[in-house]
Amino acid sequence: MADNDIIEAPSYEDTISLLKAKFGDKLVFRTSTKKNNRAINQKRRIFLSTDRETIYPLCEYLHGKLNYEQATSVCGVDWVDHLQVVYHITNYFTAVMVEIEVDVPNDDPHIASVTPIWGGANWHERETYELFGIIFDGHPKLERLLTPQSYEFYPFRKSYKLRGQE
Amino acid sequence: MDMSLYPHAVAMSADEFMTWSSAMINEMLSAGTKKTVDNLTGPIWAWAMRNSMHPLHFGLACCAIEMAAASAPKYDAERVGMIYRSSPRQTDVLLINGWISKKIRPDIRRLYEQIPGPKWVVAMGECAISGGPWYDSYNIVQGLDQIVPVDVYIPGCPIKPDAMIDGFMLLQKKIDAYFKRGVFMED
Amino acid sequence: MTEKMNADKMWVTMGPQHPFSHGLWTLRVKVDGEIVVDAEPEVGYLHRGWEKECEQRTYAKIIPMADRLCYSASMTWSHLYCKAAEEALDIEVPERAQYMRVIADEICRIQSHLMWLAAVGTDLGNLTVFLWALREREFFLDLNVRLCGQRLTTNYPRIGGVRSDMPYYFERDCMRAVEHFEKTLWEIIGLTDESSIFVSRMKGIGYITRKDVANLGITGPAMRGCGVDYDVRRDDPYDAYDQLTFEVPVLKEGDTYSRYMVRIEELFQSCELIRQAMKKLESIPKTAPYRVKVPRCVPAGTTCAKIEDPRGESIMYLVSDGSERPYRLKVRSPVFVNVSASKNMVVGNRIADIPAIMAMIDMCLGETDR
Amino acid sequence: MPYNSILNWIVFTDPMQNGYYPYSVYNLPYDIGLKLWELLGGLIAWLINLLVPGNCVSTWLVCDQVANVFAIILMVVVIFAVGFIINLTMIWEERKVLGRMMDRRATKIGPLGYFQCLADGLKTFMKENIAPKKADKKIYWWALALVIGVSVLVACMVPLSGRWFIADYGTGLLIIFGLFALAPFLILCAGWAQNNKYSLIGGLRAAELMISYEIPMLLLLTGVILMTGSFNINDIVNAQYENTWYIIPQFLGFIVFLICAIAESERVPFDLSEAEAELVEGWQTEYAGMKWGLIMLGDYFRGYVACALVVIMYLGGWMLPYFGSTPVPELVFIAKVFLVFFIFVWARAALPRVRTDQILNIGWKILMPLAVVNLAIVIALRMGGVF
Repeated sequence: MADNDIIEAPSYEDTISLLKAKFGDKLVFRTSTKKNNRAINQKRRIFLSTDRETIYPLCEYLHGKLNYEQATSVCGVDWVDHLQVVYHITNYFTAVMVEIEVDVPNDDPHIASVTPIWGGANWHERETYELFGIIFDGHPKLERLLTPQSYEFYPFRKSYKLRGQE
Repeated sequence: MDMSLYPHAVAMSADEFMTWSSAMINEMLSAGTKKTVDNLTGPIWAWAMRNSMHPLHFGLACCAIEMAAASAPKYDAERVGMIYRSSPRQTDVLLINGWISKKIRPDIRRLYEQIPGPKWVVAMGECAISGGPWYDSYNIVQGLDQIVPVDVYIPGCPIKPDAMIDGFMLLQKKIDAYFKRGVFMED
Repeated sequence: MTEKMNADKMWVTMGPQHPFSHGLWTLRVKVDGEIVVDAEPEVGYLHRGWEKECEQRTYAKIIPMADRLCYSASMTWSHLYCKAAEEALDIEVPERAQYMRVIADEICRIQSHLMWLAAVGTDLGNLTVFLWALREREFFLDLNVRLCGQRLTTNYPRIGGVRSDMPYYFERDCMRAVEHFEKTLWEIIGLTDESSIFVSRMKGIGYITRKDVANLGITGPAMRGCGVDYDVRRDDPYDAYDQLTFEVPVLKEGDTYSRYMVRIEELFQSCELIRQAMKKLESIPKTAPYRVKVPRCVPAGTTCAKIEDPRGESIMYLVSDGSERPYRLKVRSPVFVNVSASKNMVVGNRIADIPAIMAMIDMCLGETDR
Repeated sequence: MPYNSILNWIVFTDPMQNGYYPYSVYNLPYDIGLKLWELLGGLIAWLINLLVPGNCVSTWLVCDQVANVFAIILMVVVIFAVGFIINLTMIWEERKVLGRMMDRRATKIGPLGYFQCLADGLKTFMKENIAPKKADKKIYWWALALVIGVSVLVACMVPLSGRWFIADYGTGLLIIFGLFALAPFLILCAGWAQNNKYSLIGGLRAAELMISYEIPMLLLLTGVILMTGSFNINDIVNAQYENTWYIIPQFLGFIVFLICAIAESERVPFDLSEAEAELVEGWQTEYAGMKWGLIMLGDYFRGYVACALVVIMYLGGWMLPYFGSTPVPELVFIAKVFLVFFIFVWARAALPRVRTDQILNIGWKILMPLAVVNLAIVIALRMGGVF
């Protein structure tokens, strides 16, 4: 098999072994302890975390080589001491979903945009930008989407308190 | 008003004319002309208006689905003369059926101003009445009455189509009262 | 100079108050005569910070909030939330509850698709389709009322099961409604599919290729109308869906008509699913539990639940920190992604096609803006 | 004058005996107008004569010339009033039939819901009169007035029977067609003047629509004219009574004309200029209050004319086969109009709206050849001596 061939339906094991071979110790695989979850028992979820330098080549590899066609979701989490971006990426042929966690420091919230790879990530990244203030480098139009343009705060950060919140 | 009866009115400035004409109207009011005309024509206008309420075709949220269901065969809101028009110019009732975010707030105000008077506003559902379940949200206006005057509140989350028709029948009573007060020479 | 050369093109803002939008969003289109040359969707008019508000509610309190995410498919959303919480708690739902959830989900799917069919009717200028579809929808809303007391926002699923057992004779009523519906759906199809004007309005517009549809993240019937053979119910089964046999309709054309056909076929499949689930439910004793008790607090960790919404693939990503409130609850709404791809669908078509193309997304802004 | 009895002043005369009678045949609305004036004018003349006996004004009021003038004015009022009532009934018919077809009861205001459109109309008189600030005011008002005026005029031009007409021209049908075709042009003007993008597109669509069905329509008219040998409506109707209704030899033409008539009156499935789904309210988006009410009235007047044309050209007008002219031919005519309008409403309930390029395709690739085929059939029949 040539290097640039697309593997149309890489199985759960194939995906893990290929990713390990390609990226080595830059990826940290996690296993779930859940007993009753059917999707995990039947090997349809891969959990891994990486750093923000690796995310763009990783996504390119997932899309170009392993045929993970769809960026199902991109979302942010505010862990107070740092921010986190979580990607969910799906392959339609095997229904395997990869969950990638990437940590972003508070003082420098920059990360590479995956919109050039998956057009579907466009609005997810815009939304994450406006709600968390994470800046996606290389995004074609990083503007506020849901909230009015005049807003200057990032409402989903834990430092922003709602009415009635202590 | 027949201007030939008041030749001096022609030489007035606009401000003078305004004060003078309002004085004239007050005079006519005290003379009972207005009352007579109102008593004669009021019931006709009230009948026409209350049987032909055209709400704005404007779906916001959950209650919009029930608004559609109200015109469905089971409830059939056309029986009371309700037809949804899409252009605010041709409507009488602004029916707000959902929560109002800060982004839509100026548009709702503008729609209200585009409706030619006499106009009525109906707040449908908890969100339009008081913000409803989004009481602590950072992006929701807590109640429609903060931006436009509201005539009828229809509570429910979401309200049922029969409750909505009932709300419009309440509005009919309000329209009756409005025309009983009299509209002759109001503008 | 370029300004002058483009003077014959103009931007038309369709929305937020526009009869085609079926909700509150704006599609700005640049038209050259009648042909659309550029488009730009804009959402956010219903944004209320749902996810942020959930961080203040306890787990049980979020169920009615989830109902109000998408008002015409509220059952699937509260189901999805309960599923996310159950996966975080790592518990298994009793079998009886699983089947009841399937039935409730499919009733919800049918009434949601009927709302969509009604919207298609008005978008193409045929009011009869609108009213007949709503007439049929009332039967399923009545079933909702029997099952949970509300027409739209049902508040039926619970973490660890469902709220209550089925009422007496629900089975009989449900089967009656389904059998009646399978007949009357053909009446509505007689107004749509068998009308050559309708078919000529739908065919050949809004093309999107299989490659694009995957890349843009479009899911649900819109995706299956473009040749992607993927349905969460079958490929990533949840609840009792792996015990039931059903077909996933897939069409290869990729135009508006194939998306329409997929949804119509799904209506028949949902009827079939309800029938099968009812039959399986008969073999489970009525005294079997329909709910398990769950702890108040959820252990720390992350979980990700998936479900097939009537509009596409919905995901809830739940981060819990061991307290009685979620730390973060992310909602992946199918319409949010589908509408972002609207530019690819409408460019090159006519203004008159925009309602027809957009109707196939089945807009529901409550879940889009959250 | 020496006598003062009211009966001496109110004298009902035969209109044909009036020296200034404008028509050559009996005209019922003129008769009604004349009788009304003889009643009204006689009363006034009698009153004046009571105050000032033997004055000249009283005799002047009841003389032939003055009676003729007032009779014509009242005749126009009568014709308009009847047209208005027909119009209201058509709106009522549409809403009721549409409601029943959609499985609901529709209007319930007044007896059988008949007063609903009256309430709608009266309400628009109460509404505030607003015009957009940046609209071209002159054209905004004039185009509107002309749209309504042309619609009402063309509706009044349609004769209800051999004795109910406003003018008995030799080219009656052609004038109606000419006036009918004016409306889309005025709609284009009105759409442009509102300074609204939706109404502009709606106006453009009206023009686009017109070029697609106007020519087949005139070709069909040619078929009817060739069969009759006259433009006169009376002649066309009589010729159909003597031979057969033209729907039988020209069934193809009837179907094509029905489609064209629906398009001409801008009703579903051809209501492109007010396509609600994409253009809000189309070319009437910015017309508020009473203006909009009158536009709706004008729309239905045009719908009435379209139905009336179908009845005149293909369904034998006010004549019935075997019976000929009934005692009240007007009612026969109106009943036929309502029947044709029922088909219009049926089409509205059953069909979705077509697209702009599709209407051009239908007009030029289907309706036009069919109209030519119809014309060929007519010529063949004519040459063969059947008609």
